Amino acid sequence: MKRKLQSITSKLTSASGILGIVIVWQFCCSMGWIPKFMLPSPADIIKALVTDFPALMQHSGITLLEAFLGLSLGVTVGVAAAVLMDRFPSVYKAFYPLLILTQTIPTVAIAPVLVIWMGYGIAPKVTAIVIVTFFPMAIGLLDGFRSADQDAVRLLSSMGAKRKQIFRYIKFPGAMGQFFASLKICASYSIVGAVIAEWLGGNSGLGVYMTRVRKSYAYDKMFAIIVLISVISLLLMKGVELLRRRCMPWETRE
Amino acid sequence: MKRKLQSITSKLTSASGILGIVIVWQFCCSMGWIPKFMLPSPADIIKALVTDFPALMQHSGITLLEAFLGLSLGVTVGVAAAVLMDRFPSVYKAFYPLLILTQTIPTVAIAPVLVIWMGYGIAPKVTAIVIVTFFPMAIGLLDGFRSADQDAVRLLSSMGAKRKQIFRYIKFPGAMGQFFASLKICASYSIVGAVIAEWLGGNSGLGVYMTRVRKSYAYDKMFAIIVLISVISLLLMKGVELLRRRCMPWETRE
Amino acid sequence: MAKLRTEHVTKSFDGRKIIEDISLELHQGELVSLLGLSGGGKTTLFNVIAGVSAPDSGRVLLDEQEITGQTGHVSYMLQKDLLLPYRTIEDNVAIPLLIRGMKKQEARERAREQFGAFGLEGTERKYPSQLSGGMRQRAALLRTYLFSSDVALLDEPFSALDTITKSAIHRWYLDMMGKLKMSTLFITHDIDEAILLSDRICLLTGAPGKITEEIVISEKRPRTRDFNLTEEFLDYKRRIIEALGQRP
Amino acid sequence: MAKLRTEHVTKSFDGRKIIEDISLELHQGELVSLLGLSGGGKTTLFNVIAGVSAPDSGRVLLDEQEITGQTGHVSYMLQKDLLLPYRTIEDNVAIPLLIRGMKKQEARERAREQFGAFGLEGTERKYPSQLSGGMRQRAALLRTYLFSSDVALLDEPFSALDTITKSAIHRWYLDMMGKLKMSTLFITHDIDEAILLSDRICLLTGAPGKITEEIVISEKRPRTRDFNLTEEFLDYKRRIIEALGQRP
Amino acid sequence: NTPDGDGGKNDGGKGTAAGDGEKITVVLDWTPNTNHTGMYVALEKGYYKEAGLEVEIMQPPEDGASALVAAGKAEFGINAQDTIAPAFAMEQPLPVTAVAALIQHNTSGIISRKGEGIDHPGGLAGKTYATWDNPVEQAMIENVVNGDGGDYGKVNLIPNNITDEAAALEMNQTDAIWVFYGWGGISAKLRGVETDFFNFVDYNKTFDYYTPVLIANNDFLAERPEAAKAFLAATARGYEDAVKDPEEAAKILCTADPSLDKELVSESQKWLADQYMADTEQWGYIDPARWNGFYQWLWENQLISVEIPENFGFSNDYLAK
Ligand SMILES: Nc1ncnc2c1ncn2[C@@H]1O[C@H](COP(=O)(O)OP(=O)(O)OP(=O)(O)O)[C@@H](O)[C@H]1O
Ligand SMILES: Nc1ncnc2c1ncn2[C@@H]1O[C@H](COP(=O)(O)OP(=O)(O)OP(=O)(O)O)[C@@H](O)[C@H]1O
Ligand SMILES: O=C([O-])O
Ligand SMILES: [Mg+2]
Ligand SMILES: [Mg+2]
Repeated sequence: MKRKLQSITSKLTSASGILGIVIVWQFCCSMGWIPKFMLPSPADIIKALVTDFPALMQHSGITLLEAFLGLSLGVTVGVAAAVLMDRFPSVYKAFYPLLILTQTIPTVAIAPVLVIWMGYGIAPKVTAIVIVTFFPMAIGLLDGFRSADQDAVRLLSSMGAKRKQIFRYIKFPGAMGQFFASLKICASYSIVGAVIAEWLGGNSGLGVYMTRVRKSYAYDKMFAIIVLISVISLLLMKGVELLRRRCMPWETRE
Repeated sequence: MKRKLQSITSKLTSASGILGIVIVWQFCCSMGWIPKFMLPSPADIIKALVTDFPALMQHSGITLLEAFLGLSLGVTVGVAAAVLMDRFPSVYKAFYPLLILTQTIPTVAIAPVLVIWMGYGIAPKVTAIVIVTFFPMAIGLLDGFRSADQDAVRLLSSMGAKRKQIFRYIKFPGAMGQFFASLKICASYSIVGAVIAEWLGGNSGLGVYMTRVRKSYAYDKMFAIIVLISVISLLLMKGVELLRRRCMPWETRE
Repeated sequence: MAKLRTEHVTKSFDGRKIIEDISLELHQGELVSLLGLSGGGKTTLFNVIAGVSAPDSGRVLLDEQEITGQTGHVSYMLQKDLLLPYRTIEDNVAIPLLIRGMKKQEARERAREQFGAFGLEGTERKYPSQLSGGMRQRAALLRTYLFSSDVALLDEPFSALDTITKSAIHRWYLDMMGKLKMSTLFITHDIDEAILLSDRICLLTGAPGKITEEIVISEKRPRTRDFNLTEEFLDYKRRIIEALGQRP
Repeated sequence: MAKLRTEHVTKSFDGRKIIEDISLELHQGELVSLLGLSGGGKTTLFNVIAGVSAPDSGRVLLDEQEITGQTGHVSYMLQKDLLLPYRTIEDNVAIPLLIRGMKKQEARERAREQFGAFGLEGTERKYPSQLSGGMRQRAALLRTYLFSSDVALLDEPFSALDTITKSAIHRWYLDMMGKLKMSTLFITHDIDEAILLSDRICLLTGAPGKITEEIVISEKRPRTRDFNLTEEFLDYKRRIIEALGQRP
Repeated sequence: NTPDGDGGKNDGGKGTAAGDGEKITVVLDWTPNTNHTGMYVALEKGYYKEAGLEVEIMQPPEDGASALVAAGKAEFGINAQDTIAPAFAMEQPLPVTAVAALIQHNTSGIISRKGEGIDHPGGLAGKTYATWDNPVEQAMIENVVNGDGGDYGKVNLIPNNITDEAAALEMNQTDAIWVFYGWGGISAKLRGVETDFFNFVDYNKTFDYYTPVLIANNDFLAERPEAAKAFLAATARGYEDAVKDPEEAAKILCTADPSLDKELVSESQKWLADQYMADTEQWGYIDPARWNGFYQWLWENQLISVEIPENFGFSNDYLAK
């Protein structure tokens, strides 16, 4: 009973930050302090969410597909890059600058170039997501690998462990915290990335729809899309967190 | 002598990745396989860099200022958020969802709204950079704080250390690796963020200039700007790395 | 009046009782050893006394004031050295001084003065990873000493030291205890060491662990190396080994 | 023919010589102890022999084959337990088997069979942070045992164990050494333990550390508790303490 | 010291005493181009300063100037009658008003590779057209294609994110694309890309709406009508000069934005000289009949959800008489 109460209190605290902001926001709008074209009220946004629901669902599908493909690929490439760079010092030397370089290029700037190269399908969007996600993954993981306990590495190598085994028993599990922290960031970037990539053009997707409603000055619908994107990202990140708990049982033990 | 040779070899390896790509790229362009509007050749880009140098320098100034202000503020806000969230569980509960939320909102989507609220000038740009940089910092640092050795925390608290002191002697230095990893990412995001933010409009800055040259079909100039942005980011990240070495002498000892 | 007292302390992990009903007294100026099998719950008891772990039931009193669950009252040297890898040795051992609010420079100087007594000369600017196991243990002991509360809990503080270094440190420690009127509770597996240093030895045995025997060592200190060879000493030793060997 | 041999091994850190010209032999089935002051360079020598650290000069030979700088030839139990925090105890100790390519299930089972002999029953599924100091040390020993090379280097393997547990493990270890025809080089600070277990005791003293004395213990094994009380035993002990106490 | 697009900041050197004049901010609809020349001429020749104004010209965010002007962050902005229609067709329209037409007639049309039959709208059937995915745009294409005897259903629509129309045509990225002849058409010609072009106005007079137009914030117009008038009068002088001397105007624009292609600006300027004022005497005049006609067409074709009242959204009251 007491526990249940505590859990409710705890959930209320969690919601309080967001709720507080929403209430103040609604109040300001209701008082007419903020004109609709500057910021629609939460009520307007919810209305738009409801009335626009079918269209939103339809456009979400393709965006989610792009995000999923881009994230999977980006994470795979990021992990592969980190592993290779950790394994081969020469790969590290040759590719680290390149890795950093890719990140210093504004994605949105080369995105149009991607379309020119790859056309209007899903390819340039997935590529753009790969570019934004693989970097935090590669850097984060590499950092995790490099902070492995050198004494433990020495112990295992005294047992004749091959590099692969040292990787498997020490570096990889030791970097798992980093992996999931990066995955969380990547998950959120993948959705945002998909939307931005869709601004490059296309026939459907939340980004395309967003451009459309913005051009017709339907700010309430535009914010409804933003809310939807946030919700999707939050769910994804929650999923990553659950996965982390499952994969790192020793963390929750103590 | 031998050492010098080694160091040269090592530098060559570092450059090999990028050099290889540049050479292949130039070759493809020289052979006419890639039309200029798809991708100008490295030679064209270098020419543009040289001829456009004065304009580039002039526009860099304001962009660097924005990036600097945004990065400083973003890092400050990120560190403050992480510290407060680590210190007060209720702040953590109330603000963590909000923190995540801010990241799930496509910055480029709300950027125009920022201009509407804050007008032209530096404010909306700095704000946009703060939004993109504070998240990796806050998440990374929080992660670092939370992975503090609990036994060490117990030891210090057995000495009657206050939370502030546990923070200072264990959590903060323990999270420094994370801090610098995040700072590196943030540094690169700040420059890219500044450029993207400048697409919001204005009358100077690399982003404004980029839009201008892109719309006047000057792709060589556009890529020159991209190269300049990369160079600036690389220098910044190098700076962060040097700072890290200075601040974490125990890392380089062994 | 006891300096430090535990009353009916019980503690479980994962539903299994580790120690049960531990009542113990440490008087002013006394040195009491805790002997017991590995995994018997000695460290668990220390954690409760130091306030870093809460007992399931029972109380801890210092000068008859309840301090159950409170930290900062006693010096505690843990079984692991827990030197912070990113601080030099001098900065590691100066931590208790810094915690008490001393200025950094002053704390460092105060710390440095003691490096000689602990055989740590020359390691001031090294990082923990550059020290040998015994040197790290001594650094941890020095850190505990600098906390300078008048009650100290030491968890196997000399286990990584050779005989020579160990007896030098023993002498120094007893000397200092006398001067500062300190009381010490300490855990060791070295029975000789326990008999040599203690006023009393408490045996913690059984599962869950209880204090099953208390042996008073009446020989006055400082005890010379010759005491080791007396019949009296061997009697104590036999008694302890027997008591520890008995399964309840 | 020596099983293991070091020839003129020298090693420095930061320009300071830690050990110098160490030449040592370990014969088949022999147990040789290394005694010396804390910080004297014992662990440093072990690191060189195990191949995890390269000597400045000198060689290491196993069965007369040079293995200087090569790992994987000898079992090595480090002074720190180095249990991996993210693996359960059974998975931690099974690591050497996994490294040798054994299947996970089989390795776990092989490991589990030994938990009883090490007094670790019930800890199979626990994580290292849930074990006492002595239990962790035993888990590290079990891991070393499972590596089962016929030469073992043990760096203070029993320092965190009480007398009872320690003598049980001693018995078990000597028994196993005999059966498997193993050779052991081990570091301890417990002189009694060294005399009780060793065929020979090497004293590493001075700065830089050198092997200054070698004492052969002729009493045949197993040595009973009574050996402890003989004049012979006390002679050995006095001799060692004296040698260690002498500054060069 | 040269004035340029980054003028606001460097103006100090030109001696615009800060705080002297009334501050006016104009947000463009695109990067600086020949549609905007008159304002740069007025700026360079000091017409604004003479009128007591301190003018700053800004590049817009990607989605244009109207929201900024509505929010009062800029006094003036540039938009077009078609793209701003949804902002007027709302229960609470954006508080902005079109106060001047920069070009008298709609000079936009469809450009295509020469000889592929798209020199008239009907020819689009069966071809690829790069669309902005804008309902008004698509309805206009449908209207002219079907009106010309083609079948709009057979036009293959692909997304448009093209900035270089000539290159896109050359590379076969698309068969046809919408351009303002005065910029995109001239650019193609200068680069030696052979093209066909047709004008919308030639196939439907309703499409002779106003693009681009200067819009202004309503509160600004109500509170500072004199400043608005002064600004438009000075701007008119600038455009009149550009009509008279395209060469000089082109030079001024190129100094303002050195990244511009000088040849393109020069050619475009010459072509536009006849278009800025075309058949009117008064620069900027908006003909209510043409304005209302186009919005009526949008409403009849259900391209807007709320009817835009007659004579709504524009005003000639602030133009110099
Ligand atoms: N990585 C290192 N860098 C610098 N100095 C080191 C390093 N490792 C060991 N030393 C130094 O080498 C000396 C010998 O250390 P070692 O660990 O071999 O001693 P030991 O005989 O094992 O001592 P103990 O009995 O205390 O474990 C010490 O003075 C130590 O400070
Ligand atoms: N955090 C924990 N979670 C679960 N069990 C624990 C935890 N800490 C200790 N234990 C268990 O409590 C028992 C007693 O541990 P403790 O560390 O007190 O023993 P100890 O007497 O200090 O042994 P040693 O002499 O080996 O250091 C052990 O069985 C251990 O597994
Ligand atoms: O008005 C335009 O669609 O460009
Ligand atoms: Mg213990
Ligand atoms: Mg050692």
